[in-house]
Amino acid sequence: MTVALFLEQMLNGLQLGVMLFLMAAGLTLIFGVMGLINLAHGSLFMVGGFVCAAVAAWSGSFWLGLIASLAAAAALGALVEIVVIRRLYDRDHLDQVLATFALVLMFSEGVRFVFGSFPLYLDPPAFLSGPVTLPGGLPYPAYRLAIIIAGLAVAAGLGLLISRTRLGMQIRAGESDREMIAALGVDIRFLYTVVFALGAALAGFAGALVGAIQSVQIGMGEPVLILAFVVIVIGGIGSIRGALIAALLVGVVDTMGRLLLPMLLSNVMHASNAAGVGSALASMLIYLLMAAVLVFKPKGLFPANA
Amino acid sequence: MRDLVTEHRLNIVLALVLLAGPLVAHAADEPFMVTLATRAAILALAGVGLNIALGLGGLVSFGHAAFFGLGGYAVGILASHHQNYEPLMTWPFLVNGTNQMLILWLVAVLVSGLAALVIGALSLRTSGVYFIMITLAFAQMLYFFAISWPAYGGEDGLSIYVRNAFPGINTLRPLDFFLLCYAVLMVVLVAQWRMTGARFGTALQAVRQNEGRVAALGLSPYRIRLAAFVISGMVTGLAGALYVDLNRFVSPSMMSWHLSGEIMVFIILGGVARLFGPVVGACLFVLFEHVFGSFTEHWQFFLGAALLAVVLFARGGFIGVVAGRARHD
Amino acid sequence: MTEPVLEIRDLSKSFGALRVTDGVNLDVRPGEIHALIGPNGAGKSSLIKLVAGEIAANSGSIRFAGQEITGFDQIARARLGLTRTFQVSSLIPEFSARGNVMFAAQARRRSVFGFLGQVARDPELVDEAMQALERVGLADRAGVRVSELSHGEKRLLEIAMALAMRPRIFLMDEPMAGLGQEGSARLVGFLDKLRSEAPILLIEHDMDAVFQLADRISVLVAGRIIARGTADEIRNHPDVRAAYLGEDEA
Amino acid sequence: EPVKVGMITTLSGGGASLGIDSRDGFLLAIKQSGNKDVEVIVEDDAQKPDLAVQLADKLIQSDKVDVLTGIVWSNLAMAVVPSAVAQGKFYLSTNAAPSQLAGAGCNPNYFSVSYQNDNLHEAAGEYANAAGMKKVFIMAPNYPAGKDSLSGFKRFYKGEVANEIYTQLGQTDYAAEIAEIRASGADGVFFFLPGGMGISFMKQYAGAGVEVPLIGPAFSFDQNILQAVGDAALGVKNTSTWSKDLDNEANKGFVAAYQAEYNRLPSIYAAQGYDTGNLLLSAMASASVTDADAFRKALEAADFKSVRDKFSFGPNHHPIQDIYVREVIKEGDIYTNKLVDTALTDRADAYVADCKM
Amino acid sequence: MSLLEVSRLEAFYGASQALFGVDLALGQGELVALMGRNGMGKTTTVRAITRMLRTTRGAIRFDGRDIAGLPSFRAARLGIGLAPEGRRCFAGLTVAENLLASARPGPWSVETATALFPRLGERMGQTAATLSGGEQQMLAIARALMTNPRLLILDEATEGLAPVVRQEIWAAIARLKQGGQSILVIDKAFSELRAVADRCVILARGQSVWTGTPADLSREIETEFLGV
Ligand SMILES: Nc1ncnc2c1ncn2[C@@H]1O[C@H](COP(=O)(O)OP(=O)(O)OP(=O)(O)O)[C@@H](O)[C@H]1O
Ligand SMILES: Nc1ncnc2c1ncn2[C@@H]1O[C@H](COP(=O)(O)OP(=O)(O)OP(=O)(O)O)[C@@H](O)[C@H]1O
Ligand SMILES: [Mg+2]
Ligand SMILES: [Mg+2]
Repeated sequence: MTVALFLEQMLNGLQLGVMLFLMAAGLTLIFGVMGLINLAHGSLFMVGGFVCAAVAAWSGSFWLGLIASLAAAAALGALVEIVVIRRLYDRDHLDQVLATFALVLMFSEGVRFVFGSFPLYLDPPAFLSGPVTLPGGLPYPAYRLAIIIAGLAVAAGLGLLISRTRLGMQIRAGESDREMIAALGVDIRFLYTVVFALGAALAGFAGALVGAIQSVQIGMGEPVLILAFVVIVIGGIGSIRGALIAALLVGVVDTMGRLLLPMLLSNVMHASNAAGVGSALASMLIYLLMAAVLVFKPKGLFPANA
Repeated sequence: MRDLVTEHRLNIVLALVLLAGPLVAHAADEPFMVTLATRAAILALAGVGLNIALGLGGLVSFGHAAFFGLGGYAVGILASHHQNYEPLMTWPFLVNGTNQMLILWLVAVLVSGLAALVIGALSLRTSGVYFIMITLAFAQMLYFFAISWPAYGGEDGLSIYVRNAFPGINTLRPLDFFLLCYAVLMVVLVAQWRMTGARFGTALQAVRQNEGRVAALGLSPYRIRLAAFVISGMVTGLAGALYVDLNRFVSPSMMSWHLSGEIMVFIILGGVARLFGPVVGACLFVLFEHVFGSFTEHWQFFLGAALLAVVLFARGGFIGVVAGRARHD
Repeated sequence: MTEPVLEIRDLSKSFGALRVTDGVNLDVRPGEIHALIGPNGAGKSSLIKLVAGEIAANSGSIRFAGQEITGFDQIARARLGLTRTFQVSSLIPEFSARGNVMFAAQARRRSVFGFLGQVARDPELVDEAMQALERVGLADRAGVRVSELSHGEKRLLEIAMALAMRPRIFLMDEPMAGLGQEGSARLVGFLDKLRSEAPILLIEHDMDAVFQLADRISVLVAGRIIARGTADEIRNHPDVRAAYLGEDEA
Repeated sequence: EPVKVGMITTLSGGGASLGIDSRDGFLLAIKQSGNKDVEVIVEDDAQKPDLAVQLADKLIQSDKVDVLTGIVWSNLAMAVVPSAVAQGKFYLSTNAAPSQLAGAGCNPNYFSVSYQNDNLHEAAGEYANAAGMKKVFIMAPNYPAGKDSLSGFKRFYKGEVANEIYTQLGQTDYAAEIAEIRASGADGVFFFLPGGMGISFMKQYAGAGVEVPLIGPAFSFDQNILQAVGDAALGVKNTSTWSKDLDNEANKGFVAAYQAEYNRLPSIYAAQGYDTGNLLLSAMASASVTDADAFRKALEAADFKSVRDKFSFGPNHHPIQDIYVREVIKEGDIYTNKLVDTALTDRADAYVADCKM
Repeated sequence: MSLLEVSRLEAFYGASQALFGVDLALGQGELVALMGRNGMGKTTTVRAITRMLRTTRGAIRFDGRDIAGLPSFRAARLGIGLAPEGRRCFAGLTVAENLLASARPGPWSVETATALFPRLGERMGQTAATLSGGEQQMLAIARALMTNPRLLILDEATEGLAPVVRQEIWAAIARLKQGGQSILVIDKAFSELRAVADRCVILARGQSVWTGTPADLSREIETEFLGV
C-alpha cells in the first residue's frame, strides 16, 4: 500500500468520523443533556431524509428540501416530546428504551404509509456534486467536504450552546433537578421541548445531508442509531467534545480496520479467505473498541461531571 | 398482603390457561395453535431469564439476544454435526454431535452461562446507560460474527431438519413438544420464585435499590450482580436451545438487537419483576403478531402504539393492572 | 490505657491542589465517643470516607482492631466491623423496616448464595431484626415499607441496621441532621448508651449534642487537627472559638 | 381443482419493496387468468427468519395450503423451504435460490422460477470478458450471498482480479472502498450490493469522480432502486434474467398490465412473481394438486408463456434461461434499463451435478 | 396589604392529606418564622407557596394576585425565591453556573453573593457535587438571592452549617430584613429565630395553630407545639 493511499484512507476515516458526529449530534444533545435514551433518533434521521427528498423532488431545490427537513423534524420532535417524552423524564431507562423502541416501530411504518416502500431520490445540489482537487492533487468529493464543514460547525455550535450559554446551564440544571430549576423561575418544560425539538432538527438535518449520498429508505436510521450510540458512549455521555473525538476515533478505527485487517490476514491465509475473515473481524472492531474503552474507563473517554 | 395473594392466584390461573389452551387446540385439531403456544412458552422463558437480571437486579441488558442465540447455536451446531455424522472435533479428543435434548440443553446452558460470565464481568464495571449500551455492543459483536462466519451458514443460518430427541417423548408431535417446553418453563418459574424469596434474591433486590448500602454492609454488589447476570444468561440460553428445536433452524437473527428489544417488551407488557410478567407478555406479543399480522401489513405500527400505551399508561404491565403494585418484604 | 480500636496515622488526601486531609492523627478507644467537629468543608466527611474505604488515601496508615487496613477496600473493611451510618438516610426503599434490618443481619453472616431457604421464614434473621428494631423503638413499624416511613423513623432505622451489623466501631456522619429538638434529644440518650457496645466516631454540627456526648473532641480545620480535648477544653479554646464556634456559642 | 397458495414475503420493514413487487406480480398473473380456483393467503415475514418459519407452520398446519411461495431472502428460504418440502408441500421460489437448494439439498417439490443465486454474477463475469476487461475490482458484503456472488463472478471471469473486498452488511459509507478502487488501477468494477447499500455506493462513486466502469447484478438496478440513485447510475451495465423491453408478447402484455394495475413500472421481482403465478396456473390446468406426482410433472413441463423469452427447468428444478446485459438509461423522467446484450445463453447452474433426485 | 397571604390551604400527597388548613400572612418587608415539630407540614406549605405541589383547596395570594393556579416557574418569576430543604444544588454544574443559571437582574449579583459567602468565591469552578455539605447550603441560599426575589424563603437554611457560619447567616438575615427584604424562615434554632422574626406562625398536624409576635410566645405554647 502506498503512503498516498494510506493518507487518503486516514482522511476518509476522519471524514467518516465527522459524518458519524453529525448523525450523533442530536442524540448527544438529548441523551447527554436531558438524560433521555432516545432510540427514535434514528427515525427522526429517516424522517429528515424523506422530507428532504420529497420536497427537493417537488420543488427542484435541495436547499428548500434541507430547510423543510429541519422544520419537519423539529416539529415532529416537539410533538413527540409533548405527547410522549415528557412523561418519561422521571422514569428509569428501561421505560425510555421501550417507549422510544415503540416509536421506532411506529415511525417506520408511518413513514412507509406516507412515502411508500421504495427508496427515494435525493442528490446533492449540482455545484457540490463532483469532486474537487485537494492540495496535493487528490480528488475529493465536494459534497463530503461540505459535510465535514457542517459537522464541525454543529460541533462548535453545540459545544458553545451547552457549556457557555445560560440556556445550556439551565438545561443541565434541569437534568439534575427539574423541580428545583422550575421553582427558581425557569420554564423547564418549555425548555425541554425546545431542546428535544433542536435535537430532532439536528437528526433531520443529518438525515437530509447524509441522505444525499446514501440511500433514503425505510430503516436507514437503524445502523446510524447504533453507531451513534457507540460514539456517544465511547466519548462519555453528555460531552460534545467527547462525542466528536470518539466519532473521529470510531471513523478511523473502522476505516483502517476494514483496510488493514484483510491485508494483514492475507499474509497468513488465502487472499479470499483473508478478505472474508478480515472483514468479519473489522465489523466487530468498533464494538470491541467500545467494550475496551468502557472496561478501562467505565464512563467513557471524557466523562461529563467528572 | 392481599395483593400478594391476588398475584399468586393470578399466576396459577395463568399457568393453567397456558396449559389448557394448547390441549383444547389439540383436541380441536388445530396443531398450529399448539405451535403458537409453544412459541409463546419459549419466548416467555427467554423473558424469564432476562427478568432475573432486569426485574430483580435492575440490570437493563439490551443484549440478551446474544445468549438466546448462543444457546441456539450450541444446539444447532451439535445437532447438525450429529445429522451429518461429522465429529465436532477430533483433536485432542473426539467430540461428536448429538441429538439428545438433555445433553444439548446442558451444553447450551453452559455456553451461554460462560458467555454471560465474560460479558457480565466486563459490562458490570459500568452502569446505567453505559451498561445498556455495552451489552448491546457485545450482542452486536456476536451478531456480526455469526453473520460473516461461514462455517455454520453465516447469515443464511443453519437448518437441522428434524427435531432433537427427548427420552420417552415424540418431539415431532406439536403437543408433546409443547408439554416439554411448558414443563421446562414451569420448573424455571418455580426455581425463580424460590430464589426471589431466598437470600440471593433478597441481596439482588437490595443491590438494585441501593448499591452503596449493600457495599457498606460488606457485601460485594459486583459479585451479586455478576451471579444474577450469569443465571439470567443461562435461562435465556436454554430458551434459545428450545427455540431452535421449535423452528428446526438457527440463524444470526436470533441475536439481533430487535430480538433483545422484543425480550424486553415481553417483560414490560407483562410487568417488570413479576414472576409471570414475561409469560403474559410473551403470550400477548405472539397473539398480537399473529392477529394483527394477518389484518394489515402495517401491523408493526399498531404493535408500537400498543407498546407505547402500556409503557405510558399501564405501568406495571398486565399483572400490575390486574393484581396491583408489587410488594416486597 | 486500653489499645485503641481505630488508629489513624499521618493520613493525607488531596483533590488536585486541595489537601482535604493533611497529616491527620486520630484514634478511637473502646467505649468512647470521639467527636469530630470543624468548619464546613474542613474535611470531616472526607475523613470518614477515607476510614470507611470509600475513597483512597494518598499516604498515611489506618489500623483497625489491631490490623493494618490501609489497603483494604470498602467491603473488606465493613466485614471487619467498621460500620458507617449515612448523613442522608441510605436504606432499601422497597423493603419493609424489618426487611432492611434482616438484610443487615444476613450481610453480617456474609451469606448471599442461598437459593432455596426463604428469608421471610428464617427465624434467626427475624428475631435478630426484631431485637434491633425494638432497641431503637421501631418495633411497631416493622412491617412498614421504608418509603412510607417518616424522616425521623428512617434515621432510627439507619441505626437499627448498624446495630444488626454488630460492629466494632460506628462511624456516624451528622446523625442529628434533620431531626427536631425532641428527636435529637432522644437520639442523644440512645447514643450515650450505645457507646458501651462499640465506640463511636461522631461528626456533628449540633454543639449541644457534641458537648453532652463526647469524651474527646477533635477539631479539624482545613484538613488539619488544630485542637483536641474534652468538651470544656474545646469550648474555651481560643482558636476553636475563632475558627468554628464563633463568639456567642456557650 | 382448487389450489391453496401460501405466500410468505416481506411486506414491512426496510426490505418491503421487494416483497411487495413479488406479491403484486404473482397476484397479477392470478387475476389476469380469472381462475377462481386459486386462493392466495399472503403473510408478512418482516424479513425475520423465525417469523417466516412460524408462518410456514401456520399456512401448512392451519390453512392447509398446497403450495408455498414468495420468500425474497436466501436466509429466510433456508429456514422455511427444507421443512416445508419435507412435509410434502410444493415450494415455488419467486426469488431466493441459494446454492444449497440447487445442489446437494435439492428436492423434487422445490422449484426456483427465478434463477440460481449465482447466475447473474456468472453472467457479469462473462460480460467482463466480452467487454475486454483485464483487471477487475470485485466487491460484495460479507455474508454467504456475497461470497457466492464473488465466486460466481470468478467462475466465468478470466482476467486478473485487482482486489477482492468484503464490505459490511448494511454499510452506508464507501469512501474507503472507492479510494482503493481508484488506487488499484482496475479497468472494471464488479459489485454486488443489494438494496440501500448499492444506492449509497453508486451515489458516492459518482461523487468521487472515478471513471472506472461498473458492472453488477440486476439487484442493484431494479426499477425502484434506480429512481433513488438517479444520474449516478446512468450507463452502468447490469446482468438480469429479464428486462422490461424484452421483445415478446407475454412481456409486453405483462408490463402494460402491471403499469395499469399498480401505476408503476415492474421490477425483476415483479416479473419473476408473475412467471411464478403463470407456472402454477399452467400446472393446475393439466394436473390436480392432490396428485403430487402428476402435479410435479406438470410443473416440470413449465408450459407457460414466460416473460423471459426462454424458460425451462433443468434436472434440479432450476431454470435454464438466457441472461442478459442491460444498461441504465433515462427515459423521459424515469430511470430504467435497456437491453444491450446477452451474456449467457441457456445457462443452467453450477450445482446441478450435485443434485441427486 | 400583605405581600403573601395564605388562607385555609389544604394539600395532599397522592391520597394522603398533609395540610388541613394553613393560614399565614406576610407583609412587605416583614420576616415571618414558620415553626412546628418534624413532619407538621412546614415544608409542604412552602412547596404549595412555590407551586411545587398542586393544591386545590384554599387560597394563596402573592402581591394581591391569586397564584394557586400557576406553574412553579411563574410563581418564581413573580418574585418568590427559595432555598429549599436539603439544598438541592445542581450537582453537575459548577458553583458559578449554579448561581447564574437562574439569576434574574437586580441588586444581587455574583459579586454581592460571594461577598456574603467568601467560601463560595473560592470554589467558583468546582462542581456542586463535590462541595462539602455546608458549602452546598451556602450555595443554595446564594442561588435563591441571585433570583432577586421579593420574598425569600429559607427552609432549614442553617442545617449542617458550622456555628460560626450560622451566626453569619443570622446576621445576614437580619441585614437583609433591615434592607427591606421580605423573608419567610423555617429553622429549628428557635433562639435565633426569635431574635429576628416579626411574627411567628406555628403549624401542628398540617394546621396553623398559633400566630403572634415572638414576645407573645409563651413557655406553654412552646412545649405544646414545639417540643422544647
Ligand atoms: N471529589 C472532590 N473533588 C474536589 N474537591 C472535593 C471533592 N470532595 C470534597 N471536596 C472538597 O473537600 C473539602 C472537604 O469536604 P468534606 O465533605 O469532607 O467537608 P466536611 O468537613 O464534611 O464539611 P461539612 O461540615 O460542610 O459537611 C470541601 O471543600 C469540598 O469542596
Ligand atoms: N413526598 C411525600 N409523600 C408522602 N407524604 C409526604 C411526602 N412529603 C412529606 N410527607 C408527609 O407530609 C407531612 C408533612 O411533611 P413536611 O415535610 O411538610 O414536614 P415539615 O414540617 O417540613 O417537617 P421537617 O421539620 O421534618 O422538615 C409529613 O407527615 C410527611 O410524612
Ligand atoms: Mg460533611
Ligand atoms: Mg421540612
